[in-house]
Amino acid sequence: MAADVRLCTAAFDHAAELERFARAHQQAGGVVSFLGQVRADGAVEALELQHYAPLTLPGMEALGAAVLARWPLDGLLILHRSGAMLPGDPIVLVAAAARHRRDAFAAADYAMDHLKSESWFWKREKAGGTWRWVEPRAEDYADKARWG
Amino acid sequence: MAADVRLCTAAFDHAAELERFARAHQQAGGVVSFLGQVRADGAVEALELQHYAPLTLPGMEALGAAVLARWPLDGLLILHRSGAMLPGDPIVLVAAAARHRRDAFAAADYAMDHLKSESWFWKREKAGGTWRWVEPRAEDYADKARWG
Amino acid sequence: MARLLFLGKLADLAGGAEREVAAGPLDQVLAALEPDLALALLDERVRTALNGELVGERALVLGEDDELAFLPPVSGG
Amino acid sequence: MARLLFLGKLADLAGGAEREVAAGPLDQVLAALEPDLALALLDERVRTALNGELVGERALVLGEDDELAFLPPVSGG
Repeated sequence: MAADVRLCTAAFDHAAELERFARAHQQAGGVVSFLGQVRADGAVEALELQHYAPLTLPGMEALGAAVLARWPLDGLLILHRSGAMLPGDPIVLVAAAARHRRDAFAAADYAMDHLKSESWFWKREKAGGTWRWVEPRAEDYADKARWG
Repeated sequence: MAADVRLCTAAFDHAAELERFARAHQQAGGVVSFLGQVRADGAVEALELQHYAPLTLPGMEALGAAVLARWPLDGLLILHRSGAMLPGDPIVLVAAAARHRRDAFAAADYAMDHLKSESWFWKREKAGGTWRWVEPRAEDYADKARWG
Repeated sequence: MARLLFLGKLADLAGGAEREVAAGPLDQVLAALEPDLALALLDERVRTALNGELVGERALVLGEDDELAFLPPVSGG
Repeated sequence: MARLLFLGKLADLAGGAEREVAAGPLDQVLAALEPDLALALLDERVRTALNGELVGERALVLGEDDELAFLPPVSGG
């Protein structure tokens, strides 16, 4: 079983994707998902993610393979946007289907920690009419370090 | 903010529920969900969950309040089926929306551990034409004990 | 009369989800049941709820129209 | 000619996402850039990829049509 890993350059429908994923893995008792969306908190007006084609998708695919090697999953989905987004738009969707709940939680958690700190994306936010590049946070590295 | 906690006596549309939840909490950057579905692995033909009205929903509501008290969440959804289900049917959907990803993961994980081991549901499965009550597993108690 | 409710597998053992019994002390009520059912109800892992409220005490007296539910270990999700 | 690619905030500093440069040793290429840009590119947290493959070595010689990408710390998800 291979992971379903996609770099999306246009908006994706997270509910439809998750519905399809859960339906495709009905032999799994549990599906854990993480949806990251552009915060609609009034502060950020737009968000843009940049990727580097030769590295970004191959890196996501390698992450998918690493997650599948580490936990016994029935299915793994990793979708990540690139390009311009507005508040409320989905940025990332990770879903793990497993017979055992704990495996699905750990796999989704691990995938997110590594997407955040290791994937080849660069993010900038527009606030008050001004674009600003988002620096990686120490927290992101710490999250990843939990996995040894 | 109160948790959205429901005891469902008929099938629910997990994708539509999650879509609505994510849309209602767009100020949160992250939404973690757990979907439990009746395993379509060929072994189980049907599943039935029984509840005890005076305790079951109040217990789920108390769990929702406990989760909200423990993590800074923007939203919490807890849906649990009662009644007869077929393979592939959703049993439980938990979703937590938070500004910080780790809070959402921990809250959903905690809610599931406690739903499994503490909520007032009794489950039986039909396999080979015979109904059998499902006994709680030692693993379920161990999962809950992780939270101290 | 009072009513006993049997949840989960206890209903199979009792041959039904509920049973009317004469009001009175619980130990007398149990003594009037089939011995294997009474034994199962006395299992320390079986919780009880009187009129919808959990009760820890087994030295109960069931009044008229009281409802006592027997709750075996749960298995949800 | 060779091509330099600037990802993320490095593109703002360079005034564009890419730049044509004369082929040759990387240190000479960098020496011909604006000093603040060259300094930013030499930051140890900036990784490099030559023709789409990560390279650890900075003592590169850029050949004709080579593409060297400068990758600052990532911030995804």
